[in-house]
Amino acid sequence: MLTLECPYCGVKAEETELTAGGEAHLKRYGPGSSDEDFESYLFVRKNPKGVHFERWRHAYGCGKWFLAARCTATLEVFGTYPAQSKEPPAELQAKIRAKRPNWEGYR
Amino acid sequence: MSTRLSKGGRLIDRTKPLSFTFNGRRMKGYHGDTLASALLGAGQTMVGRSFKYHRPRGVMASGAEEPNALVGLGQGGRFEPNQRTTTTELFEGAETISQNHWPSLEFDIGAINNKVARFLPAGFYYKTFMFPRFAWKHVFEPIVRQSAGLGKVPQHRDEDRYEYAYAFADVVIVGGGIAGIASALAAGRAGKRVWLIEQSAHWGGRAVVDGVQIDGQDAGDWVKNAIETLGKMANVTLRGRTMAAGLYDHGYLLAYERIADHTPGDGRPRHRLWRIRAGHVVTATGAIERPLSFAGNDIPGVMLASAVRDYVVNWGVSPGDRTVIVTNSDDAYRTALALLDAGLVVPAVIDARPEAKGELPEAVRARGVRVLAGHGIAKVKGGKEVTGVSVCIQAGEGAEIESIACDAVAMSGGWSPVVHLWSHCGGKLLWDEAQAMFRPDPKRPATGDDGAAMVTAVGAANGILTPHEILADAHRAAGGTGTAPGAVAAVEAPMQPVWIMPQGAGPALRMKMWLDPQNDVKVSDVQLAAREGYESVEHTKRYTTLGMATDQGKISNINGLAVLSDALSQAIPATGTTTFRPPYTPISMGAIAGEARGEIFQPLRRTPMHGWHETHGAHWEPVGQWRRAYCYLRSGEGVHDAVNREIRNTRNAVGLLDASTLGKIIVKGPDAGRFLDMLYTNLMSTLPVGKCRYGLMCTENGFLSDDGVVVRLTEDTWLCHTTTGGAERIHGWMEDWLQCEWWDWKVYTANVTEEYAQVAVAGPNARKLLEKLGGMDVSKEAFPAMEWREGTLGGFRARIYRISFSGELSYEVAVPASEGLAFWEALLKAGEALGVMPYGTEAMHIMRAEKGFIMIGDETDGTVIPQDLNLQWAISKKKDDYLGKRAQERKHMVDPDRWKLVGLETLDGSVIPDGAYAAAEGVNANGQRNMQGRVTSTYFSPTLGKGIAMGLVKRGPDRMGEVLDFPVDNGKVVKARIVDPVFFDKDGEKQNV
Amino acid sequence: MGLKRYSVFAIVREAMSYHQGWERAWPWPKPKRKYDVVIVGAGGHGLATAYYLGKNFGITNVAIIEKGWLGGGNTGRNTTIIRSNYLQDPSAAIYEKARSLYETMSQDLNYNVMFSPRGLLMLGQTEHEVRGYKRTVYANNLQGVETRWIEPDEVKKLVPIINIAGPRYPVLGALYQARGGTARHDAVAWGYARACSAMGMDVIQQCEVTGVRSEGGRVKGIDTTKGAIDCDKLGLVVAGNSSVLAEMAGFRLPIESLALQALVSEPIKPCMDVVVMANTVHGYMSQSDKGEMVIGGGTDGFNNYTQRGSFHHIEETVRSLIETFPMLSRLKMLRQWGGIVDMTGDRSPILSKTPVEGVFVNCGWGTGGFKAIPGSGWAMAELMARGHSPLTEEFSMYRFREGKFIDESVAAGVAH
Amino acid sequence: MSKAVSALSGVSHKGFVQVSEAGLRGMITVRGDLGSAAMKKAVKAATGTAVPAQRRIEVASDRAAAWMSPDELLVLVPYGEAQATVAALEQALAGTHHLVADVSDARAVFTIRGARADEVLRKLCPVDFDALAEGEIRRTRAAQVAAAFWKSGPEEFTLVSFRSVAAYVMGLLEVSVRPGSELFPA
Repeated sequence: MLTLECPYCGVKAEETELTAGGEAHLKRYGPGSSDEDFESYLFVRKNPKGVHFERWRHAYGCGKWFLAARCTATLEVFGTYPAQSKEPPAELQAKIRAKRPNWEGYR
Repeated sequence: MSTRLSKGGRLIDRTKPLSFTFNGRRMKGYHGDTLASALLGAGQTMVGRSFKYHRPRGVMASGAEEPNALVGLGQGGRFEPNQRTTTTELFEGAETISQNHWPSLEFDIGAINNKVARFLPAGFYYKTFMFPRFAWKHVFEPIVRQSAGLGKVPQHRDEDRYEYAYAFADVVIVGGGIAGIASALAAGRAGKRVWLIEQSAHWGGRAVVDGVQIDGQDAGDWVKNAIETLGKMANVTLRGRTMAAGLYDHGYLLAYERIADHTPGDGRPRHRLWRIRAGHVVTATGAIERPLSFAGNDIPGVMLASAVRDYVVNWGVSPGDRTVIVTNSDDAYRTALALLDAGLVVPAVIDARPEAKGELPEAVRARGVRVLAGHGIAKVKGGKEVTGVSVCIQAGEGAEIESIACDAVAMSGGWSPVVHLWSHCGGKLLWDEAQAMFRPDPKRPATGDDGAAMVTAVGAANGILTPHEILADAHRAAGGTGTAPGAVAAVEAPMQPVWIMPQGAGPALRMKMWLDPQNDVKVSDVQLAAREGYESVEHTKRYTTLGMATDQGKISNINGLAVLSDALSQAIPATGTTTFRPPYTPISMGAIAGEARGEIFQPLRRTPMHGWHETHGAHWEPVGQWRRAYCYLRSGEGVHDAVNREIRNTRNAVGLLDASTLGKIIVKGPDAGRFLDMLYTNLMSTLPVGKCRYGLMCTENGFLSDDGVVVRLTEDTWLCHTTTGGAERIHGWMEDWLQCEWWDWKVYTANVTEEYAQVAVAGPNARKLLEKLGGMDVSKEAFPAMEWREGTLGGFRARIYRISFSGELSYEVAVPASEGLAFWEALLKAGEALGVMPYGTEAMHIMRAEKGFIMIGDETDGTVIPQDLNLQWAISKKKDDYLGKRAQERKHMVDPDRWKLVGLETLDGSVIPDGAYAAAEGVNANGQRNMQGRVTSTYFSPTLGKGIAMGLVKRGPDRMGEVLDFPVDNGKVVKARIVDPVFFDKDGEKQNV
Repeated sequence: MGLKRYSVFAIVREAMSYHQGWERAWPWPKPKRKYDVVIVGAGGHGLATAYYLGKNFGITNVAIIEKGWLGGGNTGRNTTIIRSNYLQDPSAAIYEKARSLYETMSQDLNYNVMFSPRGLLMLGQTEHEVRGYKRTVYANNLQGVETRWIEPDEVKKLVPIINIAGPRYPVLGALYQARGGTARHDAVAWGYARACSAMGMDVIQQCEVTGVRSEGGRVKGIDTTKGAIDCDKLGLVVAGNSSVLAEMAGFRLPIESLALQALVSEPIKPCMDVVVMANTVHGYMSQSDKGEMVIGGGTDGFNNYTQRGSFHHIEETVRSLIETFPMLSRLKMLRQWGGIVDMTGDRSPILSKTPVEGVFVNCGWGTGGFKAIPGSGWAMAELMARGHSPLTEEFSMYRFREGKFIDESVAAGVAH
Repeated sequence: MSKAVSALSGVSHKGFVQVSEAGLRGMITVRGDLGSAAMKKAVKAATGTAVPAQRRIEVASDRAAAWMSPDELLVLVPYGEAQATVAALEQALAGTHHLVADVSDARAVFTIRGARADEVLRKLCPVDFDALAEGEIRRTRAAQVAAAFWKSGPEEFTLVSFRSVAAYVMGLLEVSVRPGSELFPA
């Protein structure tokens, strides 16, 4: 029963107030893209056993989507940040590296 | 035989006798009794039968670990099977029945299994019952099933109610013994928000029974004062009768409060499920005593030593007049003293250790009791009750050197910390060689959302068994300052692990040593599992069913592990434990469901006119959480007639449809048009203000997901209608794209679905009806099709869309939801002379089918793209992108062999069954008959007086006129011709008048 | 290694010597340096793959590598439902193959897996569901799968404890597969392991794969905690860890790992002889031979490898089942647990070649793996031995690229 | 004559606290730049209050402005004044990127009154009430539906839900206030 802090309204919301949205930082491929790229965008997933970047919506709260860095093996939450982010904040990445020295990075 | 003592019993009130029944027999107990103490007090030693061999079973423990003493409790809507008598408080009039026997507890046919037990070792069923093939299902399994199961099946709807509650705390302390209390005092004084919960109705745990002295007072008094002190702290919450069932991730503790189990029918909720979000959890859950494995240790009258003294001290009950004590530690000598103090006889204490010279043994000797050190029990004599024990040398093979007559045996094999909560979320254990126990490994606790330790175990739950150290540990762990409470108790000599008694017992004896008395798992079974290669502890558990009974192995697991490890000649930690899973003890399904039953089982969404429909014969159809009228039944009318009547009336006069459930989403902003062009397959940015346009939405995977009419309200504002099921989904989806992909686009959305009541007014008389209401001009000239107007109608604020889903002249009128009912009634009143009549969703479905309009959820099922439905006209060629476009370019999506929409007409005019498939010649590589299409919608059209259908057919549109075979039930084949899907008024003359 | 046959006579014989004479069901071999085929994952699917490699293709120089204990993954955590009433051709084909193999499994393996074709019902509780199930019946009839639609009164006859009337979700009928049912999950793994060992295969437990070695796009072998092992062909059959192993082999899968939960009640006397699935309310239930009501629920929405799920799913399942089976309210939950399932983009499995030559993958069974075990093993063995199998044709991992999905959610809400 | 009726026409139940449907209330969704001067002006004019900060509700007699999300407010006014307020807000925000929508008829409002009012909501909402600040509005769920509430008096909470589930919400409240089910009986 996870709790995640919504970066928009500051509520540490419990899982039942949220909906999960799968892997974050996917690049959208549209018309003109290769079959491989389109497949990778829509279906292929990292699904790591470890640090995972993912989308959540504060559905029963402010309704905003946000992103979270979470360990899928321990469920530790390293941090949450706005959905309008091209990549995880530098300080968050640093924090994760400190806790998971051989983390291969978010890509 | 067990009986009630003339005095004593710190928990019972002898001035408040209670009467109850067991198998119909009246019995007497006292307020403060548990069912178990009351039964023992009434001389009922045998209370049930075991699972596999149906052997006699008696009370073995005094708490949550009890494996045997389960009964059926209550009557009718309050009957519950498998109630653990040791944790169920007695109440006046309680009706109990024993379980798992036929015809009676004393004489049980199933006990035949016991006679042939040697032929039914662990896993025997994996090795036989295989021939002939049908036999397992039809012969053997029914037999196994009949003898299996425990309690009776409840027959009635539950009369009780349940509820949830949420709580938040800095620290939740689980267990109301002296450890938990000491931790609560420390945390409470530190100003933390504290919850202290205790599963029983009493505080204090073991210490109050064992005569411990704390800070110079009797433990009982210390506990009383401490609880008073805690009760006065505003930051501390105390909860008795509340069991911590499970610990889940991020500090989510599930606590099960038994509010009214002891006061059934008093109107309060029976159980309450607390969901406590804990900053930290302190488990002060104590320890559970282990039995010893000697032959006949399952006979009624053989009990845990700690339980024996609980019954004497707490409830004034003696398990027997002559109780032999068998042990491998000093602790059990306390039981001897308790029995002696109660004036009962202890013929001997049999101590497996070579010598017993501790303070407690000496005290017992001093009272003239024989202490047989280095001895063990070869076997217990008796059947349905203990008649004696035969004593042997522990180091030997079990030759009897002496026989002692007795009617009870108190056994103590050491203690196992209760580590369930510690382990639920991944906390690890370590093996304590000296005390022969698994205890929490402080270096490997369960971690929370911050990655830090989430649980701390204290006291006996942490493997500390002496009161003084327990208090110190509990105080420290809870951040206590100053000195911890101090305790004085007898000094104990070390225990000595004893896993089999006697040490050299042969197979014959080992087949009579019970590890799991409920499931009838014996030492020999575990050894057999090891011999056959089921070496993993999980394999052994599953192969023998060790620890899978309703007590989940609370008393049997460690003994079983030890036997297994010995059989594999490896150290116990190398064998490891099985996984601890919630709940700690079973919790009611009712509590898990909470308040959600009956009317509030799930939300039921109602339109403003819902009540009217209900009182006017609505035959409901659930659509998502909404209820929509499928049709309106008139007296003596069948569903089919009603639907046909509604259609005819709409086609010939005028009908009303409650369309309020349709989704309505406002999309506004400088980039709104651009956004909608990405969302819909066609162009919405070019839609002129004042006009409506039908649009399709696809998933990014290309499949049709929703459709509806889009309305341009102002230069920068659109209103998007969605399907009933689509409103929340599509709105959420719009926000997803706006927030996560195109966040630089200036667009706002608002879901205003419920702001409006919407009514479709359809039929030749529709215009007349609106004109009768009066207000805005709805004439053909002033208000052409596919446009919208705003104004008042019969005094109602209304926005009208001239759109048709029925093929009739049709206006969809939106008014404020609060006025919806009034508007609906106004329409009916004004329309009386015009033959107005409401119609339901089925009439709507059929009318749209007659027109060849597709329906999301009928023609689509998540695998259909717009191109399959010949909707190319609704897909813009001008756009280089829209959601789903790229997906629709994939190989399989442009395959000319895709199944495409056509009309279907049976040759005999009958209605083709819904969902039927069209067969093709031959079979595929897997021998399945080839298919070439399927029916997506099919109805009897009252308008055309015959069956009409739509379907998806391989290359369908190119095959007009072809006849297909639809094999349906029992070999029957329906023949249908491929036709144009528009069956009625092709040129749309009716709707454009 | 020869095997003493299991039979009632063997039991009587052994009883005379207090069962001291039983031999091991399988040995604990040390891994050899090289095998023709290595299967990673000694769950039902992996063991069945190995078994049919030997039985159907004579390939017995095989090792089955298991990180933990055999059958310890989802094989030992599921609700043991067996059915083949699927809508789409490829699914119906492989699940029906599996179901028919279950019919004779106890005899084939000389190990009683207690296959019990007690009948399986999928309740229709909304118009939409009814339509989906009737459609399934028509498809099944053409696919050679025996199912039929039954009306509420027959449902009530088959399931006396059910609440037909609703009010919220009245039972409108059910999709009935008379030869669907259950089997003893552990026994399936144990029976296959015993049979594989008897064919001379090595079932190697407590051996974790740490790497996959390949050269020039062709597999060479694997590295494990018990040393390096070479092989010509490698089968990855590791539900719940598929992405991790694929990453080692150097490719990614269209898979996410989610927690699926289940629970059992305390045992009661027999009261339900069939398997009931109520997809509207996301619950399914059967009664074990021990008398426990075995209940399965939904999956969490977030990636998870912990084998622990969120409790609110248990609540949703239980409250819904109580609405359909009111008597449940007075029972108690004895135990709950979770397993990690592979979810693919279309919720259907993957049995496929991979970008690495010689590496094959069998995964993505989602919530429906147990019922498929023998069919999956049969097909996977054929794919690995021959390079192709009609049963695996449509389940290629490349179907997502072409948009050729196998979507079962079409008819049933969930794919348990 | 107004033909407008609230979802439950004011039904009420008395248990260990009183729960009632509060009747019609003017409610307006306002989306836009909450930091802008135009927004400040618009809200001031509509409610007489400042633009509420994160998770705050600013109340001025029978009007209020509540923070819904970083770009959304809920403006509360008497039901009869909703349309006029919508028009005024539209005018005040003209020229800025915004959205104003009347949602008065899409909602149901409940009052929970009594010394133990919080105990009712503690049964339904996964919210830490001890940490709930004065003047804080909390969007969450009540059992199975979306809801928002704030402390509207010393012993009173106001709860807002969607109109279509009003009967469900009242059902929850009625069960939750039944005597004997107090969470913290004295």
